[in-house]
Amino acid sequence: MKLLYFAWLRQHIGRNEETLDVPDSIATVAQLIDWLIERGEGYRAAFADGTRVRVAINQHHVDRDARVRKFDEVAFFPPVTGG
Amino acid sequence: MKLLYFAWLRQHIGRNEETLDVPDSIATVAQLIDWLIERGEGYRAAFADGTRVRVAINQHHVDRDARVRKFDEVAFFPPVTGG
Amino acid sequence: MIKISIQREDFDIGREIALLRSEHKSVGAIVSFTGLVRDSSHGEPLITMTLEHYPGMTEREIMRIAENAHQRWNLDGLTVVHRIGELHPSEQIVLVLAASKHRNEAFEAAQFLMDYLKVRAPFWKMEKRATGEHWVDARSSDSDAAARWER
Amino acid sequence: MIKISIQREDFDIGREIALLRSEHKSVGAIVSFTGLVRDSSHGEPLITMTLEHYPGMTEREIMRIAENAHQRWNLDGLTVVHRIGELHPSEQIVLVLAASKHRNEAFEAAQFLMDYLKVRAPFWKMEKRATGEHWVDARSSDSDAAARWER
Repeated sequence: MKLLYFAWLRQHIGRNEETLDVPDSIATVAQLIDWLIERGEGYRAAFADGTRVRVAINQHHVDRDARVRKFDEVAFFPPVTGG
Repeated sequence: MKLLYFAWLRQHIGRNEETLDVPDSIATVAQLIDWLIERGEGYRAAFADGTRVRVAINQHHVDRDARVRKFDEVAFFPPVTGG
Repeated sequence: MIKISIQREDFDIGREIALLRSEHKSVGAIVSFTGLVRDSSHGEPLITMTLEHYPGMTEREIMRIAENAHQRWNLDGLTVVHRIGELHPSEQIVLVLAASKHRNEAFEAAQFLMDYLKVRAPFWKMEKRATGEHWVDARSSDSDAAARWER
Repeated sequence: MIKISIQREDFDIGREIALLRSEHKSVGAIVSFTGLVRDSSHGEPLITMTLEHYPGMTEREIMRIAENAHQRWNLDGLTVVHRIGELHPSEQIVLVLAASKHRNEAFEAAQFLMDYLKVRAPFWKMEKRATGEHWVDARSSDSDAAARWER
């Protein structure tokens, strides 16, 4: 699974993208976040306040209960502030 | 009294402005229009459909019951169509 | 900062925005409206559109609208440029600029200015088409647009 | 005609309007929104503002908003130019143009585009001030502005 991080999530995690082998048991965005948090301090800091994290799958905004699949591009970012 | 005419009122009356000695008995815009209509065919045509004529006194929009005075500038014109 | 110009010459939106911004450094949002001469009217090609106005009253009436907008919204600048004389299809007729710290105030002020300019500012349009010269009729939809600000 | 450009370079509103008009002869009304970098934030002078985005998704998300606007209003053209990278106070950030035969449709479409761009398009602003670097927080007033179109 290709994972992207933007803004302060990128800074906490220390990279803007990575490709990870995510276990088959991870079916939803919520489960993916819980699994990532176990990977270390940077992830824990990035996802500490879950209400401030938005998610996109294959470049579409999604909710926490959206399904994730092996070859998806999943992006994590703060609420957007363009314009 | 200085009278100004714009757009098709100007075309009917054949001039864009004139200064007229208006009798003291003419106290309101409505009376002024009735008095002008007596002055000839062009005026009659210009004011034939009173609902299509707007009036300004000293460059302020006014209604038919506004008072007119000897040294006022009174303008007659169709509903405006700028912009 | 209110700028009102009634002119025969064309205008340049980039230059007008630069002028407006030069007077106020902290502008966050600028909304513009540009009105253009269409290429047809009543199903006929338009040859020319001639704009007549009431000099003096035009500027005063637009100033009254602009001051009213300044009272309603927190604005950093307002510009109104309106052309007169003979114009051809696709030429620019009118430009309104509203600058504010917040985008909604700029949007509302620009829309308010156009809505009132349409029903208050003494301009009259005459169209020349193949069938002759025709004065443009005022539209009731314009009166309705202005009236909604009085609610 | 929808044009979307995410770019580091500055833009020229006069040129963007000319491009939009070159594709459609009978445009009657053009509304623009220009967003600018302010000179202060949280009571401190702003040194720079850096815009990060999600390449690919940004363009797609703005296209979805623009197509939605085309369905709601009768439009002759839409342009969105958004800058990324490091910007300084008073530099231009974003330009939206909406062209239509009728002014209210152009006004509403431009406002709709900005309201949704603010809450949907994946851009993030980081401010550099004397006290350091700060990510800009999303504002609930922006969510409210977008939500009113769903009523």
